Amino acid sequence: MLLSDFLRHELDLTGTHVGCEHGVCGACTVLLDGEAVRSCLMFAVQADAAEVTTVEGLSSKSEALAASNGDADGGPRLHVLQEAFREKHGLQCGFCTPGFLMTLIPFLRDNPSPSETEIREAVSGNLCRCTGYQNIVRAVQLAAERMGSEPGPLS
Amino acid sequence: MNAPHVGSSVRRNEDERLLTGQALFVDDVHLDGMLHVAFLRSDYAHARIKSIDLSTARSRDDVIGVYAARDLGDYWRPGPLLVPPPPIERLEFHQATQVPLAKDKVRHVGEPIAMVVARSRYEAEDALALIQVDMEPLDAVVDLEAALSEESPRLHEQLESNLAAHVIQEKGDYSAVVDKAARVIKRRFHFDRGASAPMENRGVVADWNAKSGELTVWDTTQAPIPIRNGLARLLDLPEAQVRVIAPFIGGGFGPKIMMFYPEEVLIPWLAMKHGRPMKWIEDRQESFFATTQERGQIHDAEIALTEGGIILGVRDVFWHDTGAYDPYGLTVPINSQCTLLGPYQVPNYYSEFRVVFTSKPIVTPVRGAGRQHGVFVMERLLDIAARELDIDRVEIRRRNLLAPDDFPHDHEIIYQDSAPLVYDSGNYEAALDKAVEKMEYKKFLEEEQGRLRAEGRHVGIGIVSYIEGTGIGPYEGARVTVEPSGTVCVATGVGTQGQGHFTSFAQIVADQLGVTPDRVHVVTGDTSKFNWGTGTFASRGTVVAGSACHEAAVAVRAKVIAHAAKALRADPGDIELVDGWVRVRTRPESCISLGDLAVRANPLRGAVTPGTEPGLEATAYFGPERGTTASGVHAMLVEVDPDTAMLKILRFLVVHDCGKVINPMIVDGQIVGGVAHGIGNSFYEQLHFDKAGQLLNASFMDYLLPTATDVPTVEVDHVETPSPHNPLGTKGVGEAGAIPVGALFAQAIEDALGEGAPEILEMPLSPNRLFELLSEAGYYNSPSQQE
Amino acid sequence: MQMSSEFVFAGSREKVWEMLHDPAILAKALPGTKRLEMVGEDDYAGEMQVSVGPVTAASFAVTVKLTNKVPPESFTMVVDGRGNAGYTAGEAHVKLTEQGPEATLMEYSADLDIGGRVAAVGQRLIDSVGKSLAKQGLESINRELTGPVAGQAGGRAGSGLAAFRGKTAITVVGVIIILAALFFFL
Amino acid sequence: MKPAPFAYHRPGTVEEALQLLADHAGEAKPLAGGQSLIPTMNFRLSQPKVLIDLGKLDDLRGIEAGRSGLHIGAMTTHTDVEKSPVVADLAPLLAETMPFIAHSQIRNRGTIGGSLAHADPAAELPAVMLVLRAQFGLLSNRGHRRVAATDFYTGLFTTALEPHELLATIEIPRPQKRTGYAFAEIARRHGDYALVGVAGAVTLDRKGRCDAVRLALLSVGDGPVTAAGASRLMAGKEPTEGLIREAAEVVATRDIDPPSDIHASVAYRRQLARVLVARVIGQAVRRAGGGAA
Repeated sequence: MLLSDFLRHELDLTGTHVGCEHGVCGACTVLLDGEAVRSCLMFAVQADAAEVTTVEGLSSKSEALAASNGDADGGPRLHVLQEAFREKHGLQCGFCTPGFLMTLIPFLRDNPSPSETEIREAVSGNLCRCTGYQNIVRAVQLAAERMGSEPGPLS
Repeated sequence: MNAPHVGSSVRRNEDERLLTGQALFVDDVHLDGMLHVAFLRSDYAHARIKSIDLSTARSRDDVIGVYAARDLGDYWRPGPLLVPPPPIERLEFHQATQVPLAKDKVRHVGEPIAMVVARSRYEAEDALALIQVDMEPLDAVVDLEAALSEESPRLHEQLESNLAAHVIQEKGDYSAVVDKAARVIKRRFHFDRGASAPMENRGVVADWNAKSGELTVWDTTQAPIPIRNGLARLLDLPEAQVRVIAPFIGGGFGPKIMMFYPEEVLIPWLAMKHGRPMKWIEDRQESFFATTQERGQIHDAEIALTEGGIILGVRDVFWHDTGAYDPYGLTVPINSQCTLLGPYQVPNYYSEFRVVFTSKPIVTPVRGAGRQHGVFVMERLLDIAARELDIDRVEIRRRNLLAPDDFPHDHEIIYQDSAPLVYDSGNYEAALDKAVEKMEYKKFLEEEQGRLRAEGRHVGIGIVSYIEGTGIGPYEGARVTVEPSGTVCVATGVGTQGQGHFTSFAQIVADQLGVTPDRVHVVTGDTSKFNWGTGTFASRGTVVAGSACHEAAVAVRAKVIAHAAKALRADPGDIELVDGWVRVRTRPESCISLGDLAVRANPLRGAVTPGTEPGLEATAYFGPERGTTASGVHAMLVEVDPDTAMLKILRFLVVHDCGKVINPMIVDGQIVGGVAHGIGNSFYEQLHFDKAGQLLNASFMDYLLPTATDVPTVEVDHVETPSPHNPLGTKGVGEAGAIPVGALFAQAIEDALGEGAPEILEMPLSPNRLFELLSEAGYYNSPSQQE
Repeated sequence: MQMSSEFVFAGSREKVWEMLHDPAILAKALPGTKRLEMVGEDDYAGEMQVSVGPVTAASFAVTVKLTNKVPPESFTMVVDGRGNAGYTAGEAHVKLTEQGPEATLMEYSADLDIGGRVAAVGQRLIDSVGKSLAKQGLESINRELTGPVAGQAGGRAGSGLAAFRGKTAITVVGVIIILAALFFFL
Repeated sequence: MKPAPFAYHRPGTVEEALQLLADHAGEAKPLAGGQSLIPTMNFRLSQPKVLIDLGKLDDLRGIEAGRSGLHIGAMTTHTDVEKSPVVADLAPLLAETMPFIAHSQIRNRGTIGGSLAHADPAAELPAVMLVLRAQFGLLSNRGHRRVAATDFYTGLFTTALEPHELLATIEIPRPQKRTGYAFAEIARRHGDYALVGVAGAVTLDRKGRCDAVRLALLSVGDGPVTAAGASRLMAGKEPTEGLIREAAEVVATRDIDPPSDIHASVAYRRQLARVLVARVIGQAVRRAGGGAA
């Protein structure tokens, strides 16, 4: 069984999406021991003993590090990057979004102040049909800016 | 009074769920005992089915059921004609709609032949390999013109030929003006197919509860209510016993409309037959065959002009590829026919088209829905005319634009919605001026371009105009309810696929009820929540459903004021709604919360006054008299490297008019996303079919969606001419970005290459094709290449 | 897919004609044939199991008809191969011309439809595969022709199946190897 | 698009892996990073009966600088190669090429040995290995042998590897003096398979003439294609702009016999080769310290 199917259908972690199952679209990107990989190009058994992080683990895990934007009514606090996506309208249908987020987490860890070109290349393995990418780029810029003034996320 | 939310970039209500992986998409639905379905699809584009042997597949232990067409009994019948042709004189239309499973013949690659039900998708796919189908291959029908010849193989035996439709629309008398013209320009234009390619493929989950007699279907559809109604009819169930839910949808772009796709019809049938929940999720490879496509047309067009570049008339004869079936009627070619006229004064117009059956996947609207073709033909004709008449490209457009006082402007032909093609409003020159100024068009041509060329760089500018008929009827509805908690609930029948309806509808309602948009909970796409509607298509969601939300909110506001006036003992004219409170303007301390007022409006004792209704709730419907006319100008700077035939977009600008903007952030997002789609359709995306009707690039490896490194930053600006056809003054925007991009590429590339550039008469291009065009134009033989 | 090429065999035209009609030799040169039977005059049916590169276990049912036979000059093969991964169908024309006592020019051209999954996802490699396998197949035949086995070439009368099989193998193997080649990097 | 059933083994040692490979010869596929194999399996175009997962073979992972040059374990990921300072130092051409390989998510899983053994004609690494004159260490349960990269590639997706053998190590000699390297490719989109790619190395003599020119191209043949004609043409000559253009012409018209597909015709591939070869030689000459180009 593919890792993507295992996460979605055995663990019910349906935040990881499946868009092509041949390694092009990037929607299924998850972190394997902290690095971005395509979960449709791995068998679940290969992840044995590894740590897998999905989008569901992003907001809760980084809660302490998230920007101070938690809802007053106690809703889940978003990761700085998630919040930046929301502010900059970096998502429309939202299907590709978890893959972008999971690609960008290690990218921003390794490149805390990326240029626009670096950002675009970093997400060139993730397809989005809705946004035309520019608000995603702006969201990453905003997140990088905010993270620069705070402790790093998921590091 | 709060600052109005309509017109401001409110953050989206739906984002938090989407960003945290908590949004429900169809494939996220898990039900106890659920079974999985896989389809066996044809490898052939055109073949007769001689026999189907299901016995080996059926004998597997892990297979629950295997079905071919003959196993469906009476349930097997061709799908509905979704959009009947408009009332155009002399119109000829031959209906042939898709069937659930091919019975005697297959007519395109990927047409479903049989289906397997198993405990997992893996096992279902294992069993597909065991189904034996004996097929007799037939010659494929691929070329549009050849398809109409006597010798062509016929796709539908019951019809006389592969002609699906023949339509002529005329305005004035083109043949009378053509002789008087100073210049007549004739060209042949080609437009080829692309895929809608939403990131989420289609999917259907169905659950039959035999005890309650209720069928629930989760479907990636843009139009849940028509699907509910159709399924109820097909399955002989009361509409009230069928619930169709279009949850979060990962992009639609047209093909997720109420298609009654085979899988959409078969999965509910299987769920009822087996009494178990059933799931089918389209995989990416299936999507290239099983989901509808668009864009194949050939145009023979001509334009007649005066020496001064004034358009006397246009004649266009074209062929439209509808694929193997024509369930969506004539929407796409009529859009091409009508959109061709653009923002221009065209006194005489002759337009004739033939719709052709081919052995390729079905054609239905994809973002732009035929408008691209019309814009491409008209803009290219004007570019060529400008060159031949030695008039500046912008100037020739300016001379022909409709003026602000020309509205309403009747084009005297019939549009896809069966209404006359009448433009409601617009200010085309203002948009053109804005684009010219922002791009520094003159300065670029007079100074920059030459300087760059001296450095060996080929940079060109393009600037094109377009209009788009949007926001058509028939109607949408909405129900607005204030709950005792003070939360405002809005329910509509449209589906939503990322357009931000959860937010823009909330903004519209929030302004009427004096709450913030995050206090407005919007439900779309669930037939148990709202019973009437058509769907999200033709850039109509915000225009039509948004207007219905507005009307319902206005009605609730009136109820709020009436109840509050009584409760607060004030004159209704003195009541204001602010921050979730209802208060008396002159004495704000006298107030009641919206929630408390909702409780009072639903008394448990006493009596509701006869003639009134309980609760703070209202339902309203909105049916526009006719569609709204959005418009715009796109401009770009592009650099061509003739050595490699690769392009780089240096700048991209859109000036758009969608009337009143509800949420600028969302509107700009729609435009930029559309531009990306348009860039794909111009230089990256093309479905390549061979002469046997085989699709040669049915994967994301070879079908190239533009990525973040291919799409530039797009600057967006607006001109706002409100539509008179709806209370919000808004016009549609969902498709605008994609429509004129092909025409823009053609013009800008020609400009970049300069003297001796090949004439670009086709879309999409690619580096390979551009290299061929450059080779044919002798570019690589020129002395500059030899040194 | 259109393929055309020429190849010079080290042998006389009669000998090459015989070679091209000898199933025993061609089976050696072109592995993967599980079964091949004559089902009528110039009419054959069989099954091939091909395993090339990373592509494993692709099974094809094949039929072929020989037409327009002009010994020892030319013939046409009408090919039809079908399997789970796709199909191939079309015609191949073979023409032999004497170039000397021990040299024969074979010209062939094939126009084959390739359909199904292999056509849908394998385009990047179809051309390379066609070229590469045609060359390999013909070189194997040539080795047989010039090697010790050649002398034993008996050739069943009227049997064109070997030639067909060679051809089909070239085609079908070609179709299959592309499967190997899906994108990206291990 | 779900893979067909298969048996799965994950050996803990190289010996175990070689034994499994020998036991299942013919029906087993070694699974390295899986970034080519798994999509093929998802399409059901590849249905191996047995997969031998090399993922736990830590002995096959790692980068070391030896006296003779660089040793890279076959299971080292692309990302590790890309980020290695040792590689940047001892094989600058390899370091420069790595970012062209697909996308980061693929490079995080894909391995250098997997890519080299897969022998895709559009892959960058085989061409780079030819230019770097790499040696491959092959292991089987019968022993080991070394094969030069030039002898390793035998045809379309075909290598000198026997079914029971594993590619274990890649050895790259230290850079030569007065040598410049360069890599260039043109792809439809960032990270796609290149339409044409060129890896090159130019060694100049003390007088600035070409001592040796090595060029290998990808996506123009059955595997990596060496441009022998251009090398011969340039040997011993001063690398002038004119000579480079002439060499590019020789490559485009004589050294390669490129295929055509929906993305690039034969003529277009020749044109791209012409442009890229000139760019690569020019840059390599400049890096080697040559002035003329």
